[in-house]
Amino acid sequence: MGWLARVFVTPKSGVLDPQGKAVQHSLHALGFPEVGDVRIGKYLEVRLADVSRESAEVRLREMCERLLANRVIEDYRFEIDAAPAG
Amino acid sequence: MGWLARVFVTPKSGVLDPQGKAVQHSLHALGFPEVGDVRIGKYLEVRLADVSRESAEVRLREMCERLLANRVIEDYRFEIDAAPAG
Amino acid sequence: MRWGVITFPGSNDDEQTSFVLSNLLGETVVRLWHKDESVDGLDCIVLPGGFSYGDYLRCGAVARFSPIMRAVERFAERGGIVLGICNGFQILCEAGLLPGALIRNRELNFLCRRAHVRVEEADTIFTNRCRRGDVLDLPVKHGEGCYVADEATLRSLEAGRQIVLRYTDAEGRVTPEANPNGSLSAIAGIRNARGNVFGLMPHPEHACEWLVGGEDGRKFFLSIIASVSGGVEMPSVPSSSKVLSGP
Amino acid sequence: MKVTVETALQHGLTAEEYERIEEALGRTPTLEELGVFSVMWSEHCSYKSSRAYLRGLPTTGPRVLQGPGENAGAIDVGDGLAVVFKIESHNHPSFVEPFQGAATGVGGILRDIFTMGARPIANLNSLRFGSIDHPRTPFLLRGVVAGIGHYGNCIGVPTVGGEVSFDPGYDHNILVNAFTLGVVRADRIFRARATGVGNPVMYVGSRTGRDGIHGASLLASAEFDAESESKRPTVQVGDPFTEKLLLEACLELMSPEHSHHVVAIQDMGAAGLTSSSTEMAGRGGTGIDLDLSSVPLREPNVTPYEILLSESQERMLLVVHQGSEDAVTAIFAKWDLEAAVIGRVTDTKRLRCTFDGRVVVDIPIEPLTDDAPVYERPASEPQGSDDGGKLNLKELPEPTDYNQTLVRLMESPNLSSREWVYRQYDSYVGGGTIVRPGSDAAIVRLPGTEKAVAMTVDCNSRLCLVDPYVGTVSAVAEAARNLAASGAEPIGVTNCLNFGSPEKPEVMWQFQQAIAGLRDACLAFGTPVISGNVSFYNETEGRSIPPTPVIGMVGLLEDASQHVTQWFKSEGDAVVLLGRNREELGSSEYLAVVHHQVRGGVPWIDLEVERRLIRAVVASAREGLLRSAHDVSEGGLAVALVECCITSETTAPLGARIELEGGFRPDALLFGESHARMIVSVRRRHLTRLREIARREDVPISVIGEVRGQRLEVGDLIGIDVATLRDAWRGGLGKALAGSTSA
Ligand SMILES: Nc1ncnc2c1ncn2[C@@H]1O[C@H](COP(=O)(O)OP(=O)(O)O)[C@@H](O)[C@H]1O
Ligand SMILES: [Mg+2]
Repeated sequence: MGWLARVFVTPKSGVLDPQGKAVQHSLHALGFPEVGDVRIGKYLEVRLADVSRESAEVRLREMCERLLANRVIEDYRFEIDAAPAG
Repeated sequence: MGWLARVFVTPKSGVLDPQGKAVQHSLHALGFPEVGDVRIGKYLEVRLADVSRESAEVRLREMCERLLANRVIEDYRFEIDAAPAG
Repeated sequence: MRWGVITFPGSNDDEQTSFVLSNLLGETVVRLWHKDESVDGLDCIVLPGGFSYGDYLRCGAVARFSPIMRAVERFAERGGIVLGICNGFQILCEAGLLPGALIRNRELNFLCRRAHVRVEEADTIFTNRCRRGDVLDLPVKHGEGCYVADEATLRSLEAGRQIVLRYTDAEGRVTPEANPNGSLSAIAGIRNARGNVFGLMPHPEHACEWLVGGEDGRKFFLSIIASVSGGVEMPSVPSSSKVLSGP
Repeated sequence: MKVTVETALQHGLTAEEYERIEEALGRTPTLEELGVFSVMWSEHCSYKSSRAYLRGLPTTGPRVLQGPGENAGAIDVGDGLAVVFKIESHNHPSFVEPFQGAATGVGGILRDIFTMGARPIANLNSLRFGSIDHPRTPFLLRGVVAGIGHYGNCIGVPTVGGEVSFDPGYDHNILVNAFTLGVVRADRIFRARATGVGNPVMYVGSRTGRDGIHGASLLASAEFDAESESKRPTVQVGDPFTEKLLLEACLELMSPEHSHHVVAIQDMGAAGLTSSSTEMAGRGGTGIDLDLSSVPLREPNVTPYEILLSESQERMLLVVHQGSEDAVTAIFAKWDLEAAVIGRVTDTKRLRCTFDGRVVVDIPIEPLTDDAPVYERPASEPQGSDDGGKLNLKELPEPTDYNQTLVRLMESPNLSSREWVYRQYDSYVGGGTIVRPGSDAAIVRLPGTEKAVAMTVDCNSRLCLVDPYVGTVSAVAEAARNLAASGAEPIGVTNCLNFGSPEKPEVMWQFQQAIAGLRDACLAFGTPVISGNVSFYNETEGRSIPPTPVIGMVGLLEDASQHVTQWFKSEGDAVVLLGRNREELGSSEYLAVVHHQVRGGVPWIDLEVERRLIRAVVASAREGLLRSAHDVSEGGLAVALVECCITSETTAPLGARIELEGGFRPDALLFGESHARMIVSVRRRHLTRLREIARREDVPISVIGEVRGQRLEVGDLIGIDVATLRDAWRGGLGKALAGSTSA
């Protein structure tokens, strides 16, 4: 047993998201006029060896702050579920 | 009122994920030995004008198939919640 | 003077940078490996262009944790001269040695072309061989060179005269077309508050010979040489003691 | 599972081939053995339909250090240096997944080059897409270009040239051909021959996954029906970062300091571990034992069959000296790469593979390599598609407004600027690029010398469809002209022969004709063919692509500073036409764009005339007479003149005042694509000398005007601002793509 963490890294609101803009345009061009704002971020699945949920969360926050997200331009959040270690 | 769709695009299992591999390595190097497999994908937040949930889902699937995901190497899934239209 | 040129896994312009410094400018170059832990005895450290660690996740995000970067951070603390070109600039931002961040180009595609940059500050370690307002012709080649920072940061950059280079047209006018990547306020290069750390997206090392890319790039290296050999006195503001990231 | 002839058929083998396999083994093959045979006897690895014909090509010459047969060919360029180059196709993968397909294509050709011990210094690519209006074309173009850029930019090899063209013939089968050139000390070229019985075989680089495995569909049904989707073979994904590490580690290993450890080195390309090990043993006249259990794997329970056939990228196979294991491992470890001993060289002349102690493969090498099947397939000329080809000039209306016509041509998909493409490629990295994309040939300095190499890739498949022999000769001639126009002397050729199914007599006929043309042209120019690649089965729903023999030609400049570019340099220079205009419009871009006709014969070509033109231009360049030189190709004289006016990236466009004495149809004069023509500009005072050289080489020469002002004026036919032409030319491709959407 271990943990599967799902990490969401998204551009801070206010920070340019050229990719999101481009995708919105393309969707309109493809005939999806109902599409409003599009924001594009990263989605990471991180498997963790067995530790307590608490320490898993502490460690994960540390990973996000240090590497997974750049706090100057990005926000992050994560969910942790028990999962077979990988 | 409208919808906020959260779309998760991930590399198909078995497909090489150089990013994930690199991030796993550097997490180890940064002193997170408990980290197992890391997979990196895209996370999109798409706002949709008001339509029925059913048609929202149908349309979104279409967007994923046609543009948001590259079905040759990527899988996708999404969640839809009611939200102030944007 | 003694230059240190760092090679990270994935550095591509390290070779060219040392070629320019040693073969064209006759300088002493020490090749530094990302696993090295000291930069002692060097006058200027160059973080070259390339795709360190494949630029996976974010450009410079992983390289910034290499052992050598600890040494570079201490070196900068002591007022040592640090030059970051393209990927080097990205690494310096990720490491917090320079403010702001570099994100995906406005048009999303990698862009390789010549760009004109206007020298906004000439009394710096890195541009003292130029005149304020000079327009230089340099190559740019990057996918993520769009400089962003929050309002406050931009204002303090202006106030601190830290914006060293802006993208302009050949006549030195800031225009949307002249801005290759959508950088805020057309920023092409900035220095830190103390003035000893400089990052730029264009590639001076690829503009040091007429046969290949022109010679405007030499000015940056010659300026640094002049500063070190006492041509220009170094700013000696006490370090706004930067909190080192990491354990 | 029990192997039967059905299993063999499902593997793409024929019943006869299956019999040969049972003979060779004297028993029924195991599934793994069948897999090995099927890939080694595939068209791609065995060249079974082409080998017989390729033997006819000129592959030797005073400069040739390595001809076809190794990972790439090598040519001596003096100063103790050699250039190693090759072109290869990645057509099908790029159609399935344009970004990764093109990216891994670049990765593959790069490995072929640094396997020889050479440091890659230049990439080029030759791309063919369907009609620009085809719904899938923009998606494919974007993906392919981004993929090529992604790989080349990241690994740090400049992409300096290529070609892109659009033709409905490729709607369902695009072509992505990648060319790489590297430099190595002439006495330090590495070859891939497994020798020294007992020497360890080492695996280095990325781990092995289920990437692009041949015979996959079969396995999915026969073996894994119970297994999950995730067991299915997957599309290859490129990792240029890992390849960069592999490149540096391999070159470090092959450096004078460490090379004594190395016996042989070969990349794992198509058919991965199987072909790399058998080919090394084959060349070395030895055998190889492999323990598949010790191959580093990316995921659990990869079967021995998959391990043998996996096409996972960024992997190399080494034979090193006994006792060198640790030293070699240490070098790769320095670059954060894995190395594992997975076998030994034997004297058995057999490939023997064990997995968990049990023998899964035990095959004599010969039948896999030298004794693989060779076919002389039936060939017959296609029955002339009624009068389809005929072009009746009398029925062809002449344009009323030539300015308009010219603008239309300049912005047309095949003539407009390729800037949109090559701006996505780093053409500076490496520091040696003297002429970047945008002139007739790319020019890159040879490190540490005064010399430079010029490179170009060319083919006009419209000509090849009408007449594959003349079309191929023309492609070689255009390549040679592109080099000469840059001041370089042609020294060698590589080629990528893209054709339909060799099982069709008419395709086989096209192939033979192309080979004959390639041979004759290369003999004429004295440019040996030192490497190449054949890509058959480029067809969908029974429709073959137009025959597309892409020529990669390399030229040498003894003095890099004598290079020439295609755009005019300054007002007052004389504009000179070398060569003769002919009344030919057949198969021209003008016919296609303006009259929507693809008909008429192919322009007349005479190799002796081409050769003299090239000698004259190269000689003039060496004497420093040429301020600019540009060959006349697609679009004819008028388009070439426009290109001379507007294609400089750094300087403002220049106009010209031109007078042509034609004596025949103006549109043929302006837009006909007759060969053996070059537009050069020279200082007036050099005209006399230029005339002498032209006379000496017996090349027709006429001063047709002078560089002047901001307008291009040709007689009373054309008078238009160069700025207008430049905007049309620059905007063309982007405009065509604008409507479409990006993923
Ligand atoms: N796919 C490509 N990649 C890089 N450069 C390209 C590509 N396609 C065209 N180019 C460049 O654009 C210029 C014009 O191409 P082309 O018209 O084919 O030249 P030519 O007709 O002289 O062979 C050349 O410099 C060529 O190298
Ligand atoms: Mg040409």
